[in-house]
Amino acid sequence: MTRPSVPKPAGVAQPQVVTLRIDGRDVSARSDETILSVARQNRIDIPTLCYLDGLSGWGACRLCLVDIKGTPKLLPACVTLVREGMEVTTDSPRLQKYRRMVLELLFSERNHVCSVCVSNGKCELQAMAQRLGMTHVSLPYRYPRLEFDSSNDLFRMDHNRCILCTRCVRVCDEIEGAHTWDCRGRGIETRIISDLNEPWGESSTCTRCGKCVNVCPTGALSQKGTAVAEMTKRVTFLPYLTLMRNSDEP
Amino acid sequence: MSLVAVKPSPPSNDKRWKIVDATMRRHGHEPRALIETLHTVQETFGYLDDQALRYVALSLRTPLSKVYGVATFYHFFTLKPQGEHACVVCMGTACYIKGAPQLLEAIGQKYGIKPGQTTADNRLSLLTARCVGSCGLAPAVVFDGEVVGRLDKSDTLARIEKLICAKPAEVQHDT
Amino acid sequence: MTPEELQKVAIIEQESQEQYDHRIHVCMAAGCLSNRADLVKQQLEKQIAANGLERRCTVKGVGCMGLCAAGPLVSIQPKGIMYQEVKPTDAPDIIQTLDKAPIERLRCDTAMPFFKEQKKVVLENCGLIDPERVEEYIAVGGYQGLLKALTEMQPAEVIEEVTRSGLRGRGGAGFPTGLKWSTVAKAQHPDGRKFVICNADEGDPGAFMDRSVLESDPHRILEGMAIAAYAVGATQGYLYVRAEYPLAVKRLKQAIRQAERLALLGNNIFGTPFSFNVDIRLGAGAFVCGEETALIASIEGKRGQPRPRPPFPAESGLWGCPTLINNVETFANIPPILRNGGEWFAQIGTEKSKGTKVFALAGRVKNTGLIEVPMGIPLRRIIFDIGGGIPDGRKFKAVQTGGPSGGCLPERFLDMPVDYESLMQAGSIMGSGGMIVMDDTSCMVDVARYFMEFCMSESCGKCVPCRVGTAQMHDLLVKIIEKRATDSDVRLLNELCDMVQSTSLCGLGQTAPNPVLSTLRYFPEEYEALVQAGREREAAGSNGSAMHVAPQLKPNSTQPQAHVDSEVTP
Amino acid sequence: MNRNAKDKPAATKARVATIWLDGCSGCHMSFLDMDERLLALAEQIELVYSPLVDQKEFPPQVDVAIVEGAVATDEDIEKMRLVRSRTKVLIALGDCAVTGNVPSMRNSIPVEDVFDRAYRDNAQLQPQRPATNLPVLLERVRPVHEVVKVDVHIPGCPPPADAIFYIISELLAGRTPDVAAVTRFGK
Repeated sequence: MTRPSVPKPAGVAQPQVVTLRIDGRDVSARSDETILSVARQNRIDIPTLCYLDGLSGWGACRLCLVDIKGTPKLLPACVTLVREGMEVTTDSPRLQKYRRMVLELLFSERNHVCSVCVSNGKCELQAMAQRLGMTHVSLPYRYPRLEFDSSNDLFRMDHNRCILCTRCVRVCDEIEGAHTWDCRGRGIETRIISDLNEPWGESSTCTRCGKCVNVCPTGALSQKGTAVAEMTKRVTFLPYLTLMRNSDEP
Repeated sequence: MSLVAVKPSPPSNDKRWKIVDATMRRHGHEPRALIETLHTVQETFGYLDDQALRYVALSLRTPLSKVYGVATFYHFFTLKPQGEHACVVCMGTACYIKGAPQLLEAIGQKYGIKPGQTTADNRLSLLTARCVGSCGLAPAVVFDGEVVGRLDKSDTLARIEKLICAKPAEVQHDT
Repeated sequence: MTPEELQKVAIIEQESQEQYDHRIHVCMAAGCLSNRADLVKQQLEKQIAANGLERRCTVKGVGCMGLCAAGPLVSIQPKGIMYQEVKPTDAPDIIQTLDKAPIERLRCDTAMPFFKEQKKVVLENCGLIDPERVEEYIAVGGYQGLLKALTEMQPAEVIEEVTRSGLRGRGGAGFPTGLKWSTVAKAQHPDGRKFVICNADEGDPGAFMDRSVLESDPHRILEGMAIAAYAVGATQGYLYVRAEYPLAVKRLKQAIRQAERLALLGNNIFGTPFSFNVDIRLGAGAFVCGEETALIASIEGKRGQPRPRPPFPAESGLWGCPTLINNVETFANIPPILRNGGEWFAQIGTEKSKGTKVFALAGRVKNTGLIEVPMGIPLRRIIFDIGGGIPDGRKFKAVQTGGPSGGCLPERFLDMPVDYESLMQAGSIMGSGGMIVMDDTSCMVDVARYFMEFCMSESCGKCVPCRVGTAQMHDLLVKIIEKRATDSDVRLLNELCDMVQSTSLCGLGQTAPNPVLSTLRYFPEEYEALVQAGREREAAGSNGSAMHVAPQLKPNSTQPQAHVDSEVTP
Repeated sequence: MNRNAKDKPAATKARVATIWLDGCSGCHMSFLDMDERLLALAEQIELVYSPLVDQKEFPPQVDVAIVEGAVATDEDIEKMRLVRSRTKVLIALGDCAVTGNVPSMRNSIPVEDVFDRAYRDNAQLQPQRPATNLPVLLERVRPVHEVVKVDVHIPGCPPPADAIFYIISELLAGRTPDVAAVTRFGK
């Protein structure tokens, strides 16, 4: 089991077995599981970007929003716990429209030029666009002028391709324990930073473990020496690491 | 290997670090004291520089990037020293519809600075506030901490002139 | 402190007040202070001393009297005379006429609708007591509500009383306060800790209700918080207040010290087992911290980014413990509800919106200032009777309520009653109480742009719809205002509004489209006119859209050539 | 191919045009990569305007216009307006036309600086800016749909020949192709 991704409500006793309905199918689950995890166990794939198995839930990309009967708001499947009798709809024309718009917003936010990207063909954002049938961006592109940090001798950070999913921040904090990464600023000006907004290569906390590079869904973080379409990421280490750590816990 | 945290020493001999230390001590040097501590640093030194952020991070056992993230998330904090005088134009709704943008433009034109900037001679910083809560007196401007309401362009510019021309030596004659 | 001692403090204070023939109140709230009310007070004190009237007259600084537009305000009690726009030089006249007829040129008519139409519950002490002295608060019945709760009622009974009052959260959404309290009361945490937080991070541009209450009657908030803490079982409270309100912070700090000195905060209050402490936490300029989970993150020393709910703070809030968060005005309503009973409160207002509401009336209206009116009063009475209508002979166009989360209502809603449901139905919200009046000189598309710019710069940046969506909507509004937009841009704007509203993580994003939606709905002709102007311009200059072309690069103009030459030649 | 504008098109054949804006011509190459399938297509279409044929004026009454490249100059804007006004179905072919792609990488840099970089900083001999009889660079390179309405977007850099063939065939057969199933950005 992965580490708990949501703060547990106070005073909750042992998890119980609940039954719920996802996309018309009756499924059973433990009451401390998220809708996303239960859906995936039942081969219902809800799209995600900021979520990564093995890291805490963040609930920010909004791709995994689902419709829950009786709840006026759409809720993120990655951090919403299942409840007895829940009726979840994971796919509908409305959800599809919103998901495509999330992608359009991400593509318009920064300068994603797939054809010259190290992750071309292996990028989760690119794959998601294809999966959700997004063939163009109807919103105006914003074309911000962004930096490129190649001060680290092993890796590089290209802010043009960052979607602020914060997987790097979370893996560095939760798994590696270095907390080299964080976000500075806010809103559309938010940027990923290392230490006190210093060049990555000069970071006094980075252990150069490369976990952040491997969990990055796009070409924002990559290994040096890779050219277009050459960057392959490996994230399989994460669930194992998490499993090992959790087994140490009482 | 010893894991006992060594208490970091202040970046300089400046006595004012004692004030910062006192705030951190009051909160038991817990990471949760970060925002309160940054408030104290800014109140004491006027702004937050790298040296101060590093010291606070070490003292509160908080990652550097987290400290920087918090310091830049909240707009009340500034990482740059301000000019000798500050002019804060309120951009609250009431002030906005009663002409605050025009005041801002007039100041910007005369002194060649945009909101958030300081003049080259370091005399004046121009800032905006989301609302200073003096909506009844819109448009309002805060000159070095003093709220003045119902301003027009010429009043505003005259007040700034008075503010920045009051050289330390002349202040006594001024009052 | 015992109940008897509280009574004694009240009596001593009342007697010391009554020994004066004249009590002169000078408004020392931020509005009047910025008009140099402090100098007025100084001169009045000097004049009293000069005339040897120290035993008959006293001068005190009080909180907001409401009519900020006419400040500095001075009132003479117990006669009830009010003077407006008082200058320090008026002090001699005021002192000399104390026993005579009032000075007509300074007189402010207290019979005018501005004062008569109001109903004061939250602001009952504002302008009457010196906010810097706890004794004055006690003399007007302060801490009696807490006393009653602690000594005569069980926590459940307190919640019942609040539920009976029908009070709804004054922070904006109008969630029933009693229900919120009982949820927190029921929630359990392994280590037993619970917290009460007062949200005083008033961030709406154009709203200053909370600020006035904090500056004018700080003990009322402490009392409200203590009652809430008793009801839900909390022992620690936090006052999260804007650092941009230094006066409010100073008075709150002072009030906490005074209350601690009199054992009205601390251990075993009134000799009961109930203990409660309050700490201040300074907000640092992030509107999003008005959102409960972001506020909690901020108190925990983190970036003020909200997290998805559920779990709600009532179950898992500060440090994971059950946490009650109410806004300043909500807490300010609690002491009178306890003193007078929930039924008394429920008599005021409408069926679903009980009590009164404080508004910060501002913009293009004659009487700007702080007002408190019973729920259900029509907008017209607020704007034209209390507010005195539109100045300079201009025409009313719209009224904006609810700040960046609210909307702009046109003239046809003027007779609508002001309550949660009616405002919501009309496409706005009650919000925390900003009420900005606009006349025919305001461009509504620009107003929408103004609020969108605000939301864009206040977005925390965590979720995609709010972070990028507000920026995109802002850019589209700019495009419309600059007459560059087409019909498809307006369509995109509409789609974005729907998407950002439905998919954003927290209330900031979910409500950010409201000012756009309400202006699109009520002032479509203003959008249409700008788009039409763009169409005409496009048609006129069909040889290329000039605004996208860097004009200095036109090859047939000689300028760039010269420019290049001059730079290339060494 | 070089027919008079007044001639009526053959009743059975669709009149197809291809346009080359700011792009590398790779999409046209991919189009040609359909190889022998071009012959099959030729039975259904008539190429009335293209960089591949000798026709200077964009003809009227075009059924399908396929655009490669991004809109980068004032001339591109005018051309696209003309194309749109004479075309039934407009297809944006490839990432440059769909997203701006590589040409748009200059968008976060002021045009002045772009010129300086190209004609001054990197010039060995006689650094100077070309200034006569050239289209004016737009401040920002834009995807085609930001200038005129586009009916079908085919992403890819370039889109594979198979995808182009499939999509055109479907359109000619009067069906709506599932573009996303056969293409993606950057492919």
